[in-house]
Amino acid sequence: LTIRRFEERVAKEFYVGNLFGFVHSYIGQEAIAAGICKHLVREDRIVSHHRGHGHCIAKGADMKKMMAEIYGKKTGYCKGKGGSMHIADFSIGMLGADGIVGAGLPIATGAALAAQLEKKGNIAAVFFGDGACQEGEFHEALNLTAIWKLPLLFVCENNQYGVNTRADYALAAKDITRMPQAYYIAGKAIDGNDVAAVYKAAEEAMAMLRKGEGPYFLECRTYRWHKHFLSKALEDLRPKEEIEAWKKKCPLGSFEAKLIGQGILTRSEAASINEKILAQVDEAHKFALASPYPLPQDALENVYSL
Amino acid sequence: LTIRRFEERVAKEFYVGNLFGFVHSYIGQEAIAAGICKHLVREDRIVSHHRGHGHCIAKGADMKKMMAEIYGKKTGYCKGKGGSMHIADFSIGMLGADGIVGAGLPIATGAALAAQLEKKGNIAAVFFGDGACQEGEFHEALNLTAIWKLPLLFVCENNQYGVNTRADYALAAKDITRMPQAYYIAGKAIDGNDVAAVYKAAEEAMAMLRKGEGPYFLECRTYRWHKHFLSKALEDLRPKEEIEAWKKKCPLGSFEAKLIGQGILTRSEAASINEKILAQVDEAHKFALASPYPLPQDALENVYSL
Amino acid sequence: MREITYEQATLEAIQEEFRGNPRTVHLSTDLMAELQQEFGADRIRVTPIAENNFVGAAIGLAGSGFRTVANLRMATFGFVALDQMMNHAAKITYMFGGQAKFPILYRMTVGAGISAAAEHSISPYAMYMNVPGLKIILPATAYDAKGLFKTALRENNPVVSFEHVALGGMKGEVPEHEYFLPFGRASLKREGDDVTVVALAKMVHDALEAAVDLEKEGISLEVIDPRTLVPLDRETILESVKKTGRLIAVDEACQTCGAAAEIIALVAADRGAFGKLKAAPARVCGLDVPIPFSPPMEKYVIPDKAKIIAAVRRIMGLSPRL
Amino acid sequence: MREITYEQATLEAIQEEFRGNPRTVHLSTDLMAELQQEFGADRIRVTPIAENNFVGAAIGLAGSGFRTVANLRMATFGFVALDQMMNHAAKITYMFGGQAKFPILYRMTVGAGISAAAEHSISPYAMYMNVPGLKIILPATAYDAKGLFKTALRENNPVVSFEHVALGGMKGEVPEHEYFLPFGRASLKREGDDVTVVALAKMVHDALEAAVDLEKEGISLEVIDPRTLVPLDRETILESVKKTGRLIAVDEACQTCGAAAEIIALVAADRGAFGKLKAAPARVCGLDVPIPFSPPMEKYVIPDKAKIIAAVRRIMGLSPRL
Ligand SMILES: Cc1ncc(C[n+]2csc(CCOP(=O)(O)OP(=O)(O)O)c2C)c(N)n1
Ligand SMILES: Cc1ncc(C[n+]2csc(CCOP(=O)(O)OP(=O)(O)O)c2C)c(N)n1
Ligand SMILES: [Mg+2]
Ligand SMILES: [Mg+2]
Repeated sequence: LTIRRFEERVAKEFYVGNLFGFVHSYIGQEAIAAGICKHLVREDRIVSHHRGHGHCIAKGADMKKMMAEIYGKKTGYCKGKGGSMHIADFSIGMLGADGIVGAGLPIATGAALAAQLEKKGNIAAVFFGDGACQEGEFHEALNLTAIWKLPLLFVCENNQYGVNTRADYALAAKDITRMPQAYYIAGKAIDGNDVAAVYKAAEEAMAMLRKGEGPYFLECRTYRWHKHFLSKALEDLRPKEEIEAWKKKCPLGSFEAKLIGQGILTRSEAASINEKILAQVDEAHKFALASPYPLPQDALENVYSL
Repeated sequence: LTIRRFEERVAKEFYVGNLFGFVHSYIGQEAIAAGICKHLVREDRIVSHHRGHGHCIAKGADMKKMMAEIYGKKTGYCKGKGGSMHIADFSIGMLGADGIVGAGLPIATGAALAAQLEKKGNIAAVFFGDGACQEGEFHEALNLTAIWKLPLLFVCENNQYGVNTRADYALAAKDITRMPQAYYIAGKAIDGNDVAAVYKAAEEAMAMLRKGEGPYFLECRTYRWHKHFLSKALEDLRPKEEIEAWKKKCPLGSFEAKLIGQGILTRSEAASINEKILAQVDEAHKFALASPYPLPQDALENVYSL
Repeated sequence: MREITYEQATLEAIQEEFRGNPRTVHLSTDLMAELQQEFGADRIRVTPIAENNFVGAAIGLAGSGFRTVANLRMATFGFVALDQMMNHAAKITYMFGGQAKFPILYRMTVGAGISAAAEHSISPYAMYMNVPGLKIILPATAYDAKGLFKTALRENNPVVSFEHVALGGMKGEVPEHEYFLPFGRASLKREGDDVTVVALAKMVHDALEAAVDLEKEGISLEVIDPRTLVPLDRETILESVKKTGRLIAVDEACQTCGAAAEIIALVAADRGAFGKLKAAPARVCGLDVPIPFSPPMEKYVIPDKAKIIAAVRRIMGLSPRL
Repeated sequence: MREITYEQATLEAIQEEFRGNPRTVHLSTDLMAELQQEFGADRIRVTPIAENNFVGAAIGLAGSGFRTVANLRMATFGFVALDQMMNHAAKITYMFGGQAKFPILYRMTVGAGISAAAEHSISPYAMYMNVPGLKIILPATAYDAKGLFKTALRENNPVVSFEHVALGGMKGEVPEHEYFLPFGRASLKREGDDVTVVALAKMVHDALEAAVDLEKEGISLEVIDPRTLVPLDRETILESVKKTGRLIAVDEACQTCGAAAEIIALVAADRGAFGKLKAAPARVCGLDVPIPFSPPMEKYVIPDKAKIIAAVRRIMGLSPRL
């Protein structure tokens, strides 16, 4: 890949990284959204879950509208009706983040069926956590995509916990890929903190998916840096050492180091990219703050479409 | 096993076989209920599905009360409130037949948890079809019993169709046992029309289950002789030849032949057993017919327990 | 005019709309032979037995620009799919600020009377009415079924159609020419002066029979079928009650928090209508018990012509029986 | 008397009852630390995120002679489990002719006001009221929570407890000694003569505040909290309305087919109470829209003290605002 490409990606990394410092936390998992969405075109549709900011940005959403939505402003993606957990941008094929664990999966099967019927070689991708693999909805989605050979990329972001419950306690399969394998769904488990690895794995997946050979499953092993959601009250029962250890495996830092090491990126370039992004985030933030709140009676609109 | 044992079992075969000739149809699958329940004691609990008559009888239910229930009589197991699809006898650990595909599975996990907590070496068994394996409830039950090592025997009666939908179309795994395997659940697929095979497989399962080593999964390949439910309107889209071919593999006939061949049973003994059972069924039928209907206002009782 | 069954009427509507629009999909656990023959196995799909999945798939299809008919068969199976139905289908238009349209028609049968016992006889439409975001239709005749389906299949919102098991085979006049019935417009099935009877689904027919009998006694019923529960035609009901001064809401579903409760409440809470009430409004509903299997008990718990007549006589100040 | 929070009150009740009965189990997706320390990991289990499974497991446990508390957390997650809740928990006693008892306590939080948006702010208890077979409690104070939980934990039927998110941290007087509150007995939170206000959950507190303000205007409210929705204390409500002649039902949940509709309908349909009504009964409920995320809109769609006061003034024939 050309330097340019890499830089784009680095940029995306930082987008994701920076933004989430001060809102809901996708921090620690950025490499996944970035590495996957890099392969998607506007016509490819994605479905996200409750930790969805990263997916929005990686799919090309407007940070201004995102920030405005998170601030509950009228200029937000959902006019302030959805908030952080329910950001969507149908114009770029981002079919929405969602607050019900596992619920994005059946919806994504529909998006994949649409892609199959459209016969244009487009695909759908669904992002979900290890916790979602505990819900029956997960299995119904695996089964349906398998029997209908739907072009759906399953992206399991295994950050090893559902709130404070360990995935290796709550999932008998331990190795999550055992489950899609039972349905003859191709896939693999990879290091979700290594953006290059994610990018490469997604590339292989795309080849299959776009040929219409059926679904593909990627388990991306990663870790969330913050608490389940940003909150003083909520307790984090995860071992401190574990958290620290993972912070050392920062997907951004390691990748930047690698690029600099390979001489693809210089420290100053990295710094300036960082500057640029900080500026954009700042701009989005300003936009959100400057935007008006919806009127109370706006609540009556959009219950139904015309 | 002693001749006596075999004869008991033969008797049970016939019970099941004969009874269902003139009510809901478990015909073709009798070897499964009989071969499994033979290993169960009263304290072991079972959960059944919509095709549940065979399981009731095999677990030792009173044919009189069953028939009365099927006739909607006050003397029935459920006082006429449940009918054919909802027969239960909690006094013998038959926790009920049920009309929602897959719904017996979560309930059975509770029965298995109870057995584990009671620490008396008892177990639970759940009977369900290939169609139930298509519902998410199935997977949640596999996962839970596996992580908690619950003593639950999964008995999948794969009669290859859900109404008119082929299991090999609707289940990507094709070989159903691939799914429990993903959860590290022990099990195997067997000929569900060979009562000796079912009996032997269940025997192995019991050893594991009663030791508390976790759940066990049996896929019993079989076939239903009648339509999905007895009805003139309902169409049966299964190929005639297929139906005929399976009728030749009658679980009763083949087993009886085998016993006679081995000289364990004589034709006249078989005939007299058959007579005995016909008489019992007849008696149950008479009992049902002679029993009164519930009073209309009986409908108001039993919404709640005291 | 030609007569066809209620079931055929719904099928016709689907066929006509699917012909006009190739971006349409049908999902159900059983094979819809006629549809598959005409539109192919790509668009007319047999799903695994996984209702929650295909109710959700319809949402994903809608978000991708497809219109879907998802047939769940019995409303009891709908409970398996209520996450997708209530947390998503009902809210997704609103949560996302109206960015996208979700043209979906969900179908379920409701109703008792066929000894199907508690699970398979439930009529839960009031539960769906309590969750904003779904439109709900409840056709009582072949004519209404076709016209409401045609409209539903042009709707850009999730519509849930509840169809009473006893009506599927019932024949009725259905014109050859294309027609659409608007949502939120009740159907005045019979004009009358003494009592307004708002009846739902199969009960519309029982109410009409009761009206014929009562006419002989000189009591005239006005029978109104809302046809769509969401949106609900408040005006027609209120105007009728202002005229008759008496209201009886008849619904086979369980009484507590049912559609009949809503109808009574909206009339009682309307100052104009309240002022015109000559007697306490009444409900004739299914008793608050699960549906029992045995016929004598089942008959006892669901409303019928006789119970409607008794309620009318009571509200007219006469003894319930002649 | 000592004051403890609503949440502590519910925990105490569970601890007391679990001490008395070893055949008790607690299931939830998150760790209940205090309970697990006292009763061990065998009885206090952390489940996978599979609500339908553990709601069903509670049924199997009950059928096997165990009593279970299953905490689903938010009512929105309850939709994932409605197959087991509605098709089974609610019907299993009846379908099997009362052969077995099913002692289960299901817990869920309800209510808006915390910018949790449409999915996580829903109050769906009316949907549960529409399905016979479940008992439903809705405690509004720490005292009621403890007493109703104690009773629920001796009940031999599935009980669903809906707990408003705003109440969990609210402190209230709770006696040290053991006590039980009967189901089906409303709590008269405040006596008054002019208007009967039947309020639910958090709205009980808003209604009481409204009563204080209105007293200054010389309007006296009688505030009734049914506390249990199934069984519902009809008598207390009817007697109060016969006394005041005016009824306002206040509920944060969506209006259509809600608990408020049932309360209005049962009063309007009662000949005695109907005859005593001086004005059309009124509802003060959540608007029929999904709960929006942004505070100005969220505040607009849910009832509060001001909206209750306006409704009271209206029913008294005064202009809504002073
Ligand atoms: C059906 C359902 N049950 C419970 C919850 C509460 N909940 C929200 S997020 C979450 C954990 C999800 O874990 P995972 O899927 O691994 O995603 P992660 O938060 O780790 O990214 C839970 C239990 C929910 N939102 N939906
Ligand atoms: C949740 C649900 N969906 C659909 C149905 C309708 N239905 C009843 S039995 C059945 C087929 C079940 O097939 P299987 O589990 O293989 O059992 P079998 O009838 O073959 O013994 C279906 C679809 C149902 N009862 N419940
Ligand atoms: Mg996780
Ligand atoms: Mg089958």
